[in-house]
Amino acid sequence: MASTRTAPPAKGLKNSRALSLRIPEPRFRPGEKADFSSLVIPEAGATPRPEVDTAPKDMRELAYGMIRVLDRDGQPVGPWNPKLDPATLKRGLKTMMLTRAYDDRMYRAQRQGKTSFYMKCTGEEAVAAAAAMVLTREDMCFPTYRQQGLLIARDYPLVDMMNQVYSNAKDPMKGRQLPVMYSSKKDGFFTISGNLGTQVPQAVGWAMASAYKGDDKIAATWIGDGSTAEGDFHEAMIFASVYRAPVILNIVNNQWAISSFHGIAGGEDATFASRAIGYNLPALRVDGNDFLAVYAATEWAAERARSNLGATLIEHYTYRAEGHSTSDDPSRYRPTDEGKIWPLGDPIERLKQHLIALGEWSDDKQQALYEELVELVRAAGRESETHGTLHAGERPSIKTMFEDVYKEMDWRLVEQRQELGI
Amino acid sequence: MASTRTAPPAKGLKNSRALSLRIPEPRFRPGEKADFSSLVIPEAGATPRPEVDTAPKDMRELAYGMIRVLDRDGQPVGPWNPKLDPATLKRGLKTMMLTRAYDDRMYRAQRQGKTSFYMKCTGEEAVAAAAAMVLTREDMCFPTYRQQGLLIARDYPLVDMMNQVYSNAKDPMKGRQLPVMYSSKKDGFFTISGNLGTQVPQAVGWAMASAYKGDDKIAATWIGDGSTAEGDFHEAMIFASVYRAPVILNIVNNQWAISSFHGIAGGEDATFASRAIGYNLPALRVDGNDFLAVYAATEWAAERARSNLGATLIEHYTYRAEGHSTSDDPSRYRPTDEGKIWPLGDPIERLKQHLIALGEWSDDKQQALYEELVELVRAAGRESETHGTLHAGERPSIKTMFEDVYKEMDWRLVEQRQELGI
Amino acid sequence: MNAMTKTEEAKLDAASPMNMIQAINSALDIMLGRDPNVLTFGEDVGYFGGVFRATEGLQKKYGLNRCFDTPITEGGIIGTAIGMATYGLRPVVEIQFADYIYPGYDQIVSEAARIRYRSAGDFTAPMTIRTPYGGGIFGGQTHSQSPEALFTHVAGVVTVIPSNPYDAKGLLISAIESDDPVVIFEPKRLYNGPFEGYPDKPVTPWQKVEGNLVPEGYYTVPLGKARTVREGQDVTVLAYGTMVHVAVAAATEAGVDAEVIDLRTLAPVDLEAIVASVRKTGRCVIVHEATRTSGFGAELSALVQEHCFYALEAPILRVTGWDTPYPHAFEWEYFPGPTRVARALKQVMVG
Amino acid sequence: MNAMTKTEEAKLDAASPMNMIQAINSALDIMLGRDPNVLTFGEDVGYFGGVFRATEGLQKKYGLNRCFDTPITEGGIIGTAIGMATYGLRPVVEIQFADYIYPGYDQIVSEAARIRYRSAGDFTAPMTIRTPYGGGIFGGQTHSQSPEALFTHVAGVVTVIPSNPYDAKGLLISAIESDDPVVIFEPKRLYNGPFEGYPDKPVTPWQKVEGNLVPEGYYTVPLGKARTVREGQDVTVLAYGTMVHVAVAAATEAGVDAEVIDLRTLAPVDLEAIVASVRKTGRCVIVHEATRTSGFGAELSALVQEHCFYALEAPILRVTGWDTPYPHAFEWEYFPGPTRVARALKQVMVG
Ligand SMILES: Cc1ncc(C[n+]2csc(CCOP(=O)(O)OP(=O)(O)O)c2C)c(N)n1
Ligand SMILES: Cc1ncc(C[n+]2csc(CCOP(=O)(O)OP(=O)(O)O)c2C)c(N)n1
Ligand SMILES: [Mg+2]
Ligand SMILES: [Mg+2]
Repeated sequence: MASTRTAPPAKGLKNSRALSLRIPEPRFRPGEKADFSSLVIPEAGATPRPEVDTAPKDMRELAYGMIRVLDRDGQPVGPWNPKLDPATLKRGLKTMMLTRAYDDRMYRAQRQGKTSFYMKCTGEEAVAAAAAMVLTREDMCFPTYRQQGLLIARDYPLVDMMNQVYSNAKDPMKGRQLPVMYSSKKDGFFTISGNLGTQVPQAVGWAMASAYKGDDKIAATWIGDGSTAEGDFHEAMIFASVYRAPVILNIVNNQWAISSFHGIAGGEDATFASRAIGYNLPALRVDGNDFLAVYAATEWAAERARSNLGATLIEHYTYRAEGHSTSDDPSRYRPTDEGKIWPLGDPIERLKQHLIALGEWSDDKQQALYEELVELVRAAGRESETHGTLHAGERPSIKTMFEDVYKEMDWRLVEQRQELGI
Repeated sequence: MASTRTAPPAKGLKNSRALSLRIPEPRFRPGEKADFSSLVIPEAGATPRPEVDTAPKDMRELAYGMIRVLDRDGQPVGPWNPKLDPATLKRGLKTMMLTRAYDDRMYRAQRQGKTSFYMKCTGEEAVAAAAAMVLTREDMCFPTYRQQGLLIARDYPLVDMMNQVYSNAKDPMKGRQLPVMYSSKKDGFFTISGNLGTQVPQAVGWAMASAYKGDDKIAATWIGDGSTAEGDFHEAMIFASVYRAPVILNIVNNQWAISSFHGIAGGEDATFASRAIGYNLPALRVDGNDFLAVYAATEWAAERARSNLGATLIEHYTYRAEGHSTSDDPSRYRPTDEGKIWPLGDPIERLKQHLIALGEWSDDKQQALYEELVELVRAAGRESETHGTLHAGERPSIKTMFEDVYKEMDWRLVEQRQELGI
Repeated sequence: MNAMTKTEEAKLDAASPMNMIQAINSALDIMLGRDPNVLTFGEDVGYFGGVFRATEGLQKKYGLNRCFDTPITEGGIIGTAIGMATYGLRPVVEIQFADYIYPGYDQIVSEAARIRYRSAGDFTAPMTIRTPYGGGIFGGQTHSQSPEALFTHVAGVVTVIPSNPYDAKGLLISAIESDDPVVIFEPKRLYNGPFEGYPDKPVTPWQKVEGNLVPEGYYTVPLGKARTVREGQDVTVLAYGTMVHVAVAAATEAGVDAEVIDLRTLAPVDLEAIVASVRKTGRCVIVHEATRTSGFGAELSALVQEHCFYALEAPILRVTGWDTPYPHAFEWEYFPGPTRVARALKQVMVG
Repeated sequence: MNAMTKTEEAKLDAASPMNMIQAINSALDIMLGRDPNVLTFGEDVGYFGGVFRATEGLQKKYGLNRCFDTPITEGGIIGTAIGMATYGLRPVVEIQFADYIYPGYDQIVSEAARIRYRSAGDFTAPMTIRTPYGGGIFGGQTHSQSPEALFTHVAGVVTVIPSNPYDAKGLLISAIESDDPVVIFEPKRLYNGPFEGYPDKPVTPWQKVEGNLVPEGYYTVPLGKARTVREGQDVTVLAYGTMVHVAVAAATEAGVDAEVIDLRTLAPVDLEAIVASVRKTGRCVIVHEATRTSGFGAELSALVQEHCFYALEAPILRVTGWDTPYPHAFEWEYFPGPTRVARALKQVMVG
């Protein structure tokens, strides 16, 4: 039995090669020249569009492709073209532009000391804008702090958003939440948590509740690329898969989690979309800066959910064009021009280009709309500021601080409120 | 523009079909006749064996195949045949048989009131026995309560194992642990936790430490099919993938988690092995009742880890032939004959058959070995019982109850020990 | 046993001597029957009826959708329950052992407890988490823990611990009806019968305990209200769960005229009842199984001395589990049994 | 500031007026330099140097392997750190905000805290978890929490809170050298300078605080030992973290001769120091930012009354955060500032 072998003795006789740790690093750091030419991005129109009732195992490759509709010239191509009419496209464009104008003003307001903190979604506006147009108000969105576009798309009053950011007397959250942590049940917008990842199992549970009741509402949730590392994400996928919950699980892969690039979250070797494969969930990978692609992918996933076929994971491939928040300085950890040369461009520019290509729009109209929206935001800002800003003017009544901990205030809170003298 | 569409209004106009929840159920319940004829199990030898340095993306199909070496006649076939010599095979057989004899005695001891609790690994003996022979004592195993075979394979004294089960005066754990929660650092056996899943990130951390130090030790960990739902599992996969930790992540898919079948953990639609795909980790799916297959798969994964290529996930497809623990009664939730007709058979029987087919073994030798091992266990049992059992005879010194909470006892523990009057 | 007050007795027309598991099962049965928004799930909760059998028969009676098994992920169980609760359902989830609640701790602390407050009432999470806790069953470190103090510190969560079948049912119904998230720790040592802490004494099953009658139908025991189990003049004993029975036995053992208060709800605790009793007796002993340091006994001690300082004739004493994990072989050395409580009662009498 | 004792002053030959971040950074730098088994990691800890910059420059100096970024999973960070610690390393992990420690809570409570005990010393988990905590920075609900009491209840974990740069460095070095798992809560409001709780008063940076000199080299501050910050005869104030500075200011504001004790280590707390002081003063006020119910103040109150009952001339008072989440707009109504503490000081003097 010359060809057989003995198990190694319990001690020794190992390969003695020294092991080493691999610590992933982004390709470019400050001072270096970013270069995305080696990034593999499928052509617009290249990724197939299966029927929504296709078995997940028969469409695993979608997790490695990329749904793109708009080609380099702004023309819609391929099977995912949602064929939207110009009015709808213009609504999308306006939502994105208004989101950006709003962000710009609030960012400045923070810099002026009118509030403690702000977070922009610059470059990622399509992700929320398109989804909000596909979903209805009866559906529930479980967003992170970077989907303010959902509220804006639903015409939630800018003034109320600002009141929240300023924690002023008219703040719908009564001064309790950090800025940008909105909540609006009537608009299908779930109360945002400061703790990353927790909303994902909640969205699955909400969707399960709709199915449990025999209702027709679906849920959608968003999570950042970095936050997918939290256990909640996995736990949500299991529940979504096992109980076939009517939910859309969106990953917004904007390449960065504060200063950590996507590779630290395991996104360098595998796509985030491919996380779905082990749960037998279909996964779409989408050009997140292509409004039409996001729209089409969301529509596909929503149809699947509404047909009782269960959950879909969508990875939105995009880029966080600005700092993480007003507390961040991205020039400390990435080249300042990275965003500018990012190959998928800017979602507003691309939709504008498409409308122009359709003959429905022009640079002048764009400029006029921009000015109109800036003025709208400015007016809202002025109105909101009459109700106070964080450190000046009116605040919510202090006694509300003790309310809503429980439905009724118990003796502890009553006693403590007295202790505070109110 | 007749072919274009408008986004639905934010309210209404949905598909009004009522949603419903899917609650998975096992195919057979008590009173029903189990029938596994529709189970798709690849033939022995059918699954290919790539080189260990193959890119994970080029071997995803392994997560859906099944590594099997022993065919129906006990002949080793195919590329995964580890070609072990008879002495090694006999060591494997003996380990599995000793594990089973040990389990039988301790189970009875619990029934006799000599301890509070016991857990068998009947039908799953190959999983631990083969792995222990591939790994060395310097490597670290992070087991669950069902890998007692690891200790037995390493000739850890049965008497000491029993002392732990009895929480007696010689219990190496000083009476602190539930029975079966062994620990032996010198044998590369990590202290077992009662909390499911926690050992998986720990194993990854331990492996990272070895790599950090430039050592050559690797880690291995085991988790049950049911427990893969815990967030820890996912968090461990991310760390293993990102830092390329030299660790083997074993899932013991024994089809059941107490009374819940594998479908409740998401194992009906997708294989547990396929969970690795989203992390760019290779995954092997193995006939867990085929000693040779487990051996070969573990060897492959170990070689990969030792070559600094990182982690491998292995799903061991097996069946929990007995109750979950002495607190369980499986006849309440599954047909009693399910285990008997389980198509992958019994690992001890199959290895025996293989040795007989090789002309190295016989039924008589098997019987003689069985009797020898039962006697070995009986003798160890008698010795252990002289040191006490849970409710009779000697116990560890009571004052040790206050030790090892911290390295040094602080005033609280000193005071409390005095309060107890010792 | 003095489990019921006069008004409660009125409802006992159709009552039977249930054990605590049956009482809990009955509460779930009634609420599943009354309210289509109630559903229950957890590990092994469905077909099997739970490892302690609290949900036995419910899947059969109400269908797969109303009572089902879940993946083994406490975070997932609690997280999805929160989502359901915000939809308008009233999920009741079981965490198999309280020792396993920690993977779901973030969802409880950061989410269930905060959602009403942070959304200014826009969203609420009315949900109930049931979980067996406590020692006395040779469960070792991870089947014996008493983590209640880790919840009483969390504003927004109601923490409840029953000590008998009647309360277990009535409190569970109140919890399910509560619009706030409630965590109920069920003293698993009491599931089958009261336990006074004498390990060698045979246990009387609840069915044979005098006065243990649980109404078959709907009733509630209010959250936030304690119950005086034993009236006394000399010293107040504050206890909950298994320790209520231990305290009563200890009073007898010590021959001290102790007033034993069963807190039933820990947060918000019934301060009024506590203060009234301690002002009367002038002495106080606090008993719990949990680790001493920062246990709920600390809060009780602080409250008592804040509100009864001038009435106190002796230091408040705590009789508790030790500051160690729960050691398998030393169950009875760890468990604060009647002898230790009796010693404290005598000690507090001399001051 | 009276940050150092005489013996400690001897080491100040090469010392500089660091702020608390610099002191922490220096502790890490020194320990990375002295012990190849020390490494540090966490979210944004590597190239960026941490969102509060505590690890700035360390990756550059010690290489990618010794100081690196992790995925956003507190459970994974702590779980892998435990594995490393059992291997023989001494990992120091950063949890970006204490509010985000809960996803790692199970690994701390069930694992790090238990491994030595459950394996009878076969395995140990010497590791340090650093995390910024506390309010005063308009961080809202999830950047302001003080969850220390959720750790002091866990046997097997050492809980530490420094109040100044000298202690922060010395305690961190002790923690890294400790063979037990240590959680250090760093009062983020104190990173740049002491804060007395007057929001409108400009903050003095640590660099300008008299007597704030931190040795450049290696030294330790022992775990388990409190420090008397201000001697006094009339009332003992027990405080830690930011509240130490508030308490000192409050004593001045109230004109009460308070003895302020900075506990530094909460578990095991320095009982001897507490008892000696309260026996002397006969009065005690406890101050913390955390929610009152079941906060660490409860344990302190219980300990004081157990050990100093006959010396107490007035009820022990707690001045704490309210039993609500930390509300963004009401920072100063929530924060237990010097005015509230002063009121308690005056109240405790009249009894
Ligand atoms: C549980 C938890 N851990 C850490 C943080 C701190 N934190 C806030 S945002 C952030 C980065 C998130 O990155 P990503 O998920 O990619 O979302 P993005 O900001 O890019 O949209 C971190 C670490 C937190 N809020 N919650
Ligand atoms: C965190 C946690 N949750 C729940 C339990 C209770 N529990 C113990 S074993 C078990 C089933 C585990 O099933 P599986 O992972 O398939 O392993 P197997 O027992 O089949 O080997 C459960 C739910 C636990 N020990 N820890
Ligand atoms: Mg991101
Ligand atoms: Mg199993």
